[in-house]
Amino acid sequence: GTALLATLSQKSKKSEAAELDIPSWTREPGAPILKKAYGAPSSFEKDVVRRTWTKMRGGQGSTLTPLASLRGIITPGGLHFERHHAGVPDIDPAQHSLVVHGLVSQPMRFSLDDLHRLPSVSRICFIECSGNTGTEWTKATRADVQSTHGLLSCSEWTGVPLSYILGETGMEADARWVLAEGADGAAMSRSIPLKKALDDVIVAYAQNGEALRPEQGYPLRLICPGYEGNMNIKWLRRLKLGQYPFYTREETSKYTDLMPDGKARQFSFTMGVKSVIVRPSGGMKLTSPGLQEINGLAWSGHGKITKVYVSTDGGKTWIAARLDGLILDKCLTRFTLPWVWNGQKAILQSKAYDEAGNFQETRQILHARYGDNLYYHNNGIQSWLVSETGDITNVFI
Amino acid sequence: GTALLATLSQKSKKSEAAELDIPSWTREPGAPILKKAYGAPSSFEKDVVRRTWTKMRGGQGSTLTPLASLRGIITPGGLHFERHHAGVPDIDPAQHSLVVHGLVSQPMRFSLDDLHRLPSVSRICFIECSGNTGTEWTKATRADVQSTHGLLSCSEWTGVPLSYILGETGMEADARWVLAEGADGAAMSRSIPLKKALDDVIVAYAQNGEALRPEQGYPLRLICPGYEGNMNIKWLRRLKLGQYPFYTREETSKYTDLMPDGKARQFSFTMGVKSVIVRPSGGMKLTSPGLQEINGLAWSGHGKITKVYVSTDGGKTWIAARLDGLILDKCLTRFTLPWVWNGQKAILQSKAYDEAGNFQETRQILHARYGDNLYYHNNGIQSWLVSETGDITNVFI
Amino acid sequence: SPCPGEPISEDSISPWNIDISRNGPLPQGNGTPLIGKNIYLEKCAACHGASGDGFMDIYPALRGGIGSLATKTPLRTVGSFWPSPESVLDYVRRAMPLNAPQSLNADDLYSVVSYLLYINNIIPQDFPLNEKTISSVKMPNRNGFIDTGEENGKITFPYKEVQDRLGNCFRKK
Amino acid sequence: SPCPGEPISEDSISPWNIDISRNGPLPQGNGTPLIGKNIYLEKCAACHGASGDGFMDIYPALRGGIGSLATKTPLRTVGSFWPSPESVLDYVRRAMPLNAPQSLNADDLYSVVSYLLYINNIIPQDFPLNEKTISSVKMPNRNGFIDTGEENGKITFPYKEVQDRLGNCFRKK
Ligand code: HEC
Ligand code: HEC
Ligand SMILES: [Ca+2]
Ligand SMILES: [Ca+2]
Ligand SMILES: [Ca+2]
Ligand SMILES: [Ca+2]
Ligand SMILES: [Ca+2]
Ligand SMILES: [Ca+2]
Ligand SMILES: [Co+2]
Ligand SMILES: [Co+2]
Repeated sequence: GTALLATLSQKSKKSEAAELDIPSWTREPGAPILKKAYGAPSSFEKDVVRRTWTKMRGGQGSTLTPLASLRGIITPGGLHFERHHAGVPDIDPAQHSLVVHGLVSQPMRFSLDDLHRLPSVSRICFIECSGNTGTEWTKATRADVQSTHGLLSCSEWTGVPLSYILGETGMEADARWVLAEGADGAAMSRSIPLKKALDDVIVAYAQNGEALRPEQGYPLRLICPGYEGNMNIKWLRRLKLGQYPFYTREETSKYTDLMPDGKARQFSFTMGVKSVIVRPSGGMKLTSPGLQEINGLAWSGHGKITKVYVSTDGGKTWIAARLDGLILDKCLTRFTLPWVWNGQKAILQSKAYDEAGNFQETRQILHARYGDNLYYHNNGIQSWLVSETGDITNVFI
Repeated sequence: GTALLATLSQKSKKSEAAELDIPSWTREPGAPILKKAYGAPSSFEKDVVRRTWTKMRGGQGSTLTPLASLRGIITPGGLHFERHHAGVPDIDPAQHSLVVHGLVSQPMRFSLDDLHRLPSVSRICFIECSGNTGTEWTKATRADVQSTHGLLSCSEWTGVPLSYILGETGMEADARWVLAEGADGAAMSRSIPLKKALDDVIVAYAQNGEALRPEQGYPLRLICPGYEGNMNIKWLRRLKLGQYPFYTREETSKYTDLMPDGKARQFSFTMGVKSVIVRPSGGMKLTSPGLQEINGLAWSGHGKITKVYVSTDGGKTWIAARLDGLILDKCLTRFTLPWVWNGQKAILQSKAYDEAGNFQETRQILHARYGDNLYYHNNGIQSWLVSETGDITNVFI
Repeated sequence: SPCPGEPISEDSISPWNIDISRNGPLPQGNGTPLIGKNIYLEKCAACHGASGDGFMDIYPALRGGIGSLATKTPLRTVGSFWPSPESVLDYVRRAMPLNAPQSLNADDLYSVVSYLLYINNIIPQDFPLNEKTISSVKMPNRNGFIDTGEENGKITFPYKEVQDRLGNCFRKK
Repeated sequence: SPCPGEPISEDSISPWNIDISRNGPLPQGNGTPLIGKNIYLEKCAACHGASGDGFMDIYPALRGGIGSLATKTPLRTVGSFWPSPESVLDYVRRAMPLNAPQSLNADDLYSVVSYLLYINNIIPQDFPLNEKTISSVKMPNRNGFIDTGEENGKITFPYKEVQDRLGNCFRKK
């Protein structure tokens, strides 16, 4: 049997005159309750998993979310993309704490229980690695949307606003930056502007209702809504206030954006407005002409999505898609558009707009503007070519 | 180590003068990427699982969501409560279809692929069994909130509005009810008013982004937002339009509400406005006086939550709680309130209001109004007694 | 096909079209409590007990409780609570026996349900239960239900929305 | 305690206080490329290669690429790209060697980083790298970064909200 959400699979043949079968599962009782005290997907969905392009090197690498198989805006915890620099630590929460120090009035240490006693907030927002679609910067390289755009997920995060924690420690007047540091083997560290820290940053202990998943930073993660993925420090152990940025490796050697003149843009934090059609998308096959749903995701680190336009002719004409369900700040937004495929060649594209007035440009235009070497922060328009046979491939336009 | 979200556990002792340890997980690489292609919670969260009070009888019974350990409004798929009448069928989606017939212009059969081609919608809403808190109708029986209120979960559901499907089949003018039937061994069936069916009912194929979990009806489930859990027919195989209700067992022998005169209220569909404090709650222990967060859930089958009041003195005085995050139609809504526990006896209660003008009453008042035998649709106020030692128990007020 | 879904005939659907209700057509068949008793003992008694009194909180009682509904210990059974015999036929056909649902043929179904009615003193032991006689069965609690009226109100079809999204696949009513 | 969290002294934090940056205090220690070479060969070369040229796409090159940044094949290394030696000290101290992070003492750290600078022709092989001399190290790409300015703007503390929710646990600035 084929996975329900894995592909636009071949329709099963039906002989319309024959009587319906009564399948075995209707004629006998199913599995007992509590067979799984913590449940799992159907075995028929076994192909809906994270995948990787990382050449083997232990804990250093990334895995990709199977976007084509997902619906709505929530990414299930088990399918959230991974990016680790020294693997996934197995942290005992009773042995873990968060230290806040530097330019504060009183350095403090918070156990998990302490954080649970503080006022909490929940919000849904996306996390996108700023290397997402980096491989597609100058040409179409990968076949499917998991491989091109899979460093992208979205969860409901719960925790304590960093401003409340800094309300308890107090701050010195000259504080401008916060160093956030993980307890993993990479002691992953980034400098967060204090302006952002006091705006909407959360010290999160829960994701989609439950404790953070180990791959997402159990037991504590910094959530910096709209900022590049790497800044959402996992396995968070330390926050240090300072007057200057800390110039860590991940904001000098990495996650800086190389321009044609050899200079690199530094402290490029916010993920640009972006969208992608996930169904139909690369690697799928349309099996018959007729009514389809074009379905995709749009997001922006600058705020809410305001509009998404879809083209089926490679950008010649555009139609406004319907924004489905919740339209939230710095959050995945689902768009849909009914489409009648006439069996001819088509090029599917989407173009998103955000409330800050940004919109998505073609890869070609961006590439002309920023040169060959940018890699990070590619928010260009993705194009999928539907052939006359219904086969769908990734094309660079 | 104790689970992060399992309890308000004892604070680990800290000797404040000593230097911080560098734990083993900071000194060595962690587990490699893709160790789990489909992830799972930390082993330290192993106590955060579904539990049951059902005496053993195979697939007939229910399991309870661990509400005290959950945050935000999304219930992770693995922790969604279960209620099955003939166990969990293991359905091959390629062998499954939905038949729509009866008072329609053209009976039709839809494969999963057909449904994926139709326009989709996503929404977040709760499902509550109308037997939830039934055990607490006339006295306080169970110790913790998982056991009292755990037949309650909330997910993002994605699928095709039933009105679109009926738009394809057409409808006869005298149609008034829809029979919905499952493919499980109970062929679970309920009559849905056509008014509701055309309003906001969804034929769902996805839950929290991924395919429905088997326990939630994989591959198809009817979602009737705000209606009692049992009407959200799982493993959906058939919809039949008719002029009259079908008087199935689940709307005659069960899920009808017995009044003091021996008559039973029938077709009581909508779940009333309700709320419960989940932290602190029964079975937990407060270990020191001082700042705490009171944190709970409110919901109503009639629409949005408008207000939640919290009392710490058993209902003498009430304080407005903060509604956290999203406030959605027929959806769990999180409320929070900072509270300084002074080390004295306290009785914690919450009282929710909805946009339709309903509010929650004490169990005592409801019990006086409806008599001893109602059981279903208990939306009374829950009371937790905090003793001077910090121990918390369930009390009936 | 240009529109998702395939037309199907009511004939093809008949193996799934199992619902039985007081307002719908009934299966053709016939049975008496005398015949039903054997089926009951063979296929039901192991769970529901030889006399139909159920087993603890695990397997429900199928008899008794008449007159108990307004007391402190109401017992809801086929005899005391179910409002119509069609609902019993419907439920037993779709769900019982628990270990082999949808395995009873129409005669066996009428027989075993007539036996349940008999042990509740609703019909005599030689009563032939079938699609004709069923209307004469008077369930003790047939007037025991009060409709909440939640289902009433205007039925509105979202015409524009469905038209917009289904296009040519929209079948006007 | 009435307020969540415990005061802690900067002294107690010192084992975690490992960041090194151009604006902060430096660890006390000293090393030269000559000493660093041995540490490199023992603890780093297995992955990054005997000459520091890395291994395929798997282990990054630690030397070379100077002058390549504006070409079609930019090579970003400690030599060609990193703007300041403090960042190298910081990263190697926290994250390298990959299999035993935070295992280098201050002298070894200065030594092995001085060796990386040496193989990039930034300092001579007998250069004593320490908290005093580091300011004289001139990284080739020290002026290679353009600040986007995203971090600029007014810093606003949500005073009322925090006061409301922390009550007496709020420490006025
Ligand atoms: C293997 C055990 C088992 C067998 C065999 C079995 N039943 Fe049941 N029966 C149950 C259980 C358990 C329930 C409750 C199911 C539920 O609540 O979903 C039930 C419920 C019922 C009910 C509904 C009672 C009520 O008032 O709601 C009827 C009627 C019934 N059974 C009739 C039968 C008949 C007739 C047979 C034989 C043809 C039969 N059962 C065989 C276990 C069994
Ligand atoms: C077991 C393999 C291994 C060993 C041993 C190792 N490294 Fe690394 N090193 C890596 C990997 C893999 C990376 C890339 C890490 C990443 O991107 O997160 C890296 C990255 C680096 C970088 C950053 C390169 C850049 O330009 O961003 C430096 C500097 C470095 N290592 C220095 C060292 C030094 C010095 C040692 C020995 C003291 C060492 N490494 C030992 C595997 C290793
Ligand atoms: Ca960046
Ligand atoms: Ca009801
Ligand atoms: Ca068709
Ligand atoms: Ca009515
Ligand atoms: Ca304290
Ligand atoms: Ca600046
Ligand atoms: Co990243
Ligand atoms: Co229920």
